[in-house]
Amino acid sequence: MQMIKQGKGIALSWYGTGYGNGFPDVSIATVDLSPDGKVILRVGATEVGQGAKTIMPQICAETLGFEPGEVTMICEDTDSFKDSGTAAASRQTYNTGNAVLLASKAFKEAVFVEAAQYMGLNASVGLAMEDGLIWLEMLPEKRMTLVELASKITEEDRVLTVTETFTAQTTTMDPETGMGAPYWPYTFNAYGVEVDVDTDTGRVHVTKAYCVQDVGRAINPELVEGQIDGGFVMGLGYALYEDLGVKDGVIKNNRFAKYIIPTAMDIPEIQKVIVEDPENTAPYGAKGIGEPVMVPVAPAILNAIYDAIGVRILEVPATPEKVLIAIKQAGLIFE
Amino acid sequence: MSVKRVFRAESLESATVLLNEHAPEAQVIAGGTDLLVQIREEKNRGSIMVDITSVPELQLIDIKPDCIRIGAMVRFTDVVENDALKNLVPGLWSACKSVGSPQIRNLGTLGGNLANGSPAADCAPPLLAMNARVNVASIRGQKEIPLTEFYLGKGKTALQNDEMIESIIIPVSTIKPVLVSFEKLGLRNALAISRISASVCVTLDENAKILTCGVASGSLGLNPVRETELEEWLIGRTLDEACIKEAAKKFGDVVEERLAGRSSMPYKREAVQGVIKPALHRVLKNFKDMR
Amino acid sequence: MSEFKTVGKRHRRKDGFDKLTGRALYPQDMQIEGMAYGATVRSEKPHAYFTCDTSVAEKMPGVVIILTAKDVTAMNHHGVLFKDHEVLCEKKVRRVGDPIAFVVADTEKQAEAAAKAVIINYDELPALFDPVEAMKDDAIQVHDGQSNILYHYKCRRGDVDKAFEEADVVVENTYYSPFVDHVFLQLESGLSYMEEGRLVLVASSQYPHFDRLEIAEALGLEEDEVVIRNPAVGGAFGGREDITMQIHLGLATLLTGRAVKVTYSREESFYAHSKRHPMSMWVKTGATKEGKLIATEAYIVGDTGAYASWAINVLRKAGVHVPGPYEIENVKVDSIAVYTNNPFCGAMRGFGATQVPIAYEQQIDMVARELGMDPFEIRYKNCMKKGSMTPNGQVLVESVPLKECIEALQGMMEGADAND
Amino acid sequence: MFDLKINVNNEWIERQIPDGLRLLDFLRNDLGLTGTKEGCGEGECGACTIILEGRAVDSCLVLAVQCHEKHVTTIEGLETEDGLDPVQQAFLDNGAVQCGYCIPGMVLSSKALLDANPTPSEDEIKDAVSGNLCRCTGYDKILTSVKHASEIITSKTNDDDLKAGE
Repeated sequence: MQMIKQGKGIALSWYGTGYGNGFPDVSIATVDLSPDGKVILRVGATEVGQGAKTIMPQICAETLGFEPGEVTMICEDTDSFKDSGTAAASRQTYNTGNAVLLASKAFKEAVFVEAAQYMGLNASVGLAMEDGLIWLEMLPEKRMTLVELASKITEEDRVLTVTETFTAQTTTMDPETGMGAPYWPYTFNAYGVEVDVDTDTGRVHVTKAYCVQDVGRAINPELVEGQIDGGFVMGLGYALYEDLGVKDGVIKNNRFAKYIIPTAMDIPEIQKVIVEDPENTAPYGAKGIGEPVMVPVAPAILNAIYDAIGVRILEVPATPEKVLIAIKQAGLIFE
Repeated sequence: MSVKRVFRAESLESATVLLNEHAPEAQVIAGGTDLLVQIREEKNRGSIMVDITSVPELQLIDIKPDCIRIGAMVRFTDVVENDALKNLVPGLWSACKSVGSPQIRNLGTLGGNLANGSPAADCAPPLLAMNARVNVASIRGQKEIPLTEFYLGKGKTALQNDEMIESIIIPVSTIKPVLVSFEKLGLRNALAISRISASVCVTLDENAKILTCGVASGSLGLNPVRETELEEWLIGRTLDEACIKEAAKKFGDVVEERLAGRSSMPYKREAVQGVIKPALHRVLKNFKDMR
Repeated sequence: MSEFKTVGKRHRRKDGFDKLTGRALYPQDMQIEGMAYGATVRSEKPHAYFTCDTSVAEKMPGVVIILTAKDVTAMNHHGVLFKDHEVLCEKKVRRVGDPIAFVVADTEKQAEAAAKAVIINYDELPALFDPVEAMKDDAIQVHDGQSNILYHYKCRRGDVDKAFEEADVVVENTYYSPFVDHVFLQLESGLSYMEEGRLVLVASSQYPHFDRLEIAEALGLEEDEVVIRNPAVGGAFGGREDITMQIHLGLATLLTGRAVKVTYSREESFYAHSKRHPMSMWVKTGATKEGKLIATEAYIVGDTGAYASWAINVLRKAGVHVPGPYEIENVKVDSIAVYTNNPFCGAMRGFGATQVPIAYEQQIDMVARELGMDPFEIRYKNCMKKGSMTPNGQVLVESVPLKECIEALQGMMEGADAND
Repeated sequence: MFDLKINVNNEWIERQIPDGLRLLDFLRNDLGLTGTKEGCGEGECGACTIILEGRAVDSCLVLAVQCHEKHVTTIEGLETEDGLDPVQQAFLDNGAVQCGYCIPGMVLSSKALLDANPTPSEDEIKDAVSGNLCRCTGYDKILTSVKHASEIITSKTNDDDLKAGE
């Protein structure tokens, strides 16, 4: 019968998020109170599919005691928000998330100061806010809604808007020794796979995937899992299929019929574990994971291939051609 | 080139008349899965399309005691959903199921798969192995061409400009049970163009001795071919583990010679063995199951 | 009961409904009354001087304008780090796919037809495809007057030579990772138009404010004269960091006053955006017989192709991460970015840190095999923890749950065995 | 030019179109149904998937002329007065959407499957969406969503059966 050898492999990885090396890594966020009492979050975190539009309002809502549906995020137009840096470097959750946290906290303070005034209090200390209601904790009948506050501010032709900036901490490295603190924070993970290697054709099939992902804290576990799945499958493609076939500067595989990425038929069940170890400097402890989720996949698969057939594949992708020729060159015979 | 006109044929006769009338600019459009890619790249042969998707007689699957007739417009999915064909011609059934994706199988037709002359056509190896014939229609009437004489090199077939495939005819042995299998090696599990495919069609006596044998391959040359050297070697032998192993090696040698000098040879020489082995194993298993 | 009201909850995606019902609009889904269409003429040669003759194309039906380098209103350049891309190449192309002209016509078909009629006469130059060749002193220069070696990251910690002498096991290999693409599903597409005297650009981007800066600079506008509207973005993964058609569109609208749209084909998309840097990675790892990693030495060469894009940051990230998440006293790393005439490389998910574990995680496995150690055990023994110092001398002050990750992974994989 | 009569999302439409027009372009440009996306133009990605006469097909590989007098369903045709189609609802509830570009095609492939086979196996689900490339989600939550949609549909059918029996 077909000679299928099975193997397992694991890999760890680490990933320093952010621009790094002392380059100013700045995000700006604005929180406004609309005239009808709604919270508007203006932030330049582009929604590229990663979920920025979902988690930024979550961070803001958490801080203000709202359900996230009550926060409207605007990120579509350079006129309506300030620069929050690029949606890359796994930096939006940490960097822009921090700016959102700072702006939300400052907004809450500003609301309390305004509310104290309208409620005739001596100070804003001791006020609380949840679901759009502001009250004095020691005397709960002293209360007003955010909608009432907004209408009063609007009546006076004023607006309540708060903008805050977060800048991440890294340093440049010494050009000769590399000494320095190039990134912060780092995200870690440990992934494992099981593979079947068809020793007659060199085809590798990943049969199981286990992904243990450090996230600091998951703002939204559904989105974290989605990132893990997507990163795993992109890593699988990188390990087994993907190569642009550049020859003399020409991309030979410049079509989907030739540049092979995984389909639903090529993926295993992906078991996911989220490990939480909150990072103090991060918004609610959350670190970036968009890139880290891809990083350990290919080496785990390559280690599993070795475990299955005793041959090291040192060049990705581990195509059937490379695997089979490596088997033959190693003089291995599987019966 | 761009498409100037599309004529919708309502019958076989109107299709052949349109093809003749507008030859050589006219060409048939059926499932369109290859042709629309060609049109996009401006590599289509003709600027006038004769659309045969609505011709009723080309949609038929007719199973007779001595032959199966499959209309040119029968789509891969029609074969996959046909339980009778799954039992009678499992090699063809597997080949149809292995085509691209559901979307492609829902459009692509058996006639088109053969007519475009691709070396990687999934249906060709099982049909070749089963000694299938294509029935070709034109205003001059109909004629049958054995599939072995149909392919004339890369992208070239025996079809004249004003001819079209009407149906595919698969002879069915009435005496001995025929065992057919199909294996394909693609770069992934779906949306995969075959890098190597092979089909085996044998009749065996009660001791598993090979009485008749058809082996055909895809993507190992300019067009799908019958592997006559391997067939001759197999006939008269008893199909067992040892035979399969040796046959695989033999196939490797054949391919090594055929692809000598090509960069794909060192891999394909080995990998064809991994394709022919399961194809032979499957027929052996079916044989044992039947007994 | 969670301490949080919304953090940690599985809130539905805010953009899910629109995307599921077809309401979400990507740039290719947008139309503006009376808009014209663009088509890009690109280099077919990897390295050449050229002249461009648009005279035939200009007379083709529907052609509104054909833009070449001379039409760029201010600075004919852009780039995320160095301004080494030309908006439209002036006299020299450095890679296959370099933009030479931008044809604008009334319909998409007319624009494509006219683009084919633009005649480019090439005077071919020798081209560099191998970064190791490109590093030689006498190599031709991809960018005139500039070394092909763009960046050299160095890390020097401890004494690797001494450590390798003391090591019981030394493993040494060269690994390779090729050109790889993001292949986001949504092809690049963009629209530009004038609105109340300002230039509006609609294009899928990762960083609208930076796009605005680059567009304004190239066109000679103030930043507040340009508005970037970000529509739905169909995946990015780093491939939408560099400018593609945004300046071409802005220029066309600025000069003609018309709304202009362009959408790339998949084939063009492959040439239009950056690639993952191919890297060759030589790595040497030393360990004691107890399985303690004591030395890592690495030499990485990354091919950035014709343009720098993020090469410096990518090769830096590769160099920093190549020792792996392990406590290692002696580390020597060299990581070098090199120009060639290949497709240009830039950001892609993992940004240099994706290539290097191909090496470091196979190295540690090989060390374990040589020592007869379990792959989990060797990693557990060496991995970073709270308080560890990285090879760069950075203290990992908190949130380093690697041991916890390893334990959980081992538990899952062994649990799966028990169930088999 | 061709006088096309076509049923799109349960509405008969008559338009004069150029003979060589792809169904994809007809839907997007002539009818403004831009939920159908183009990702490759050669049937390799499935972003342009629509349902033609009950079967999922790539609309980049069909001429509009070939759909004369036929029924087409696009993503815009799935919502009813009762809200989202169960497939859409399941995708939303299970977090199966990221960048969203593959999603209309993915939903229609799933719907075509469930219309024909309301209780598919895992392998049948994988096969049904195997012609739809996705670069973001890794497919896992999409497969979960199709299973979930199957449960919604079956329980609804059972409810209807119960009601009918009352």
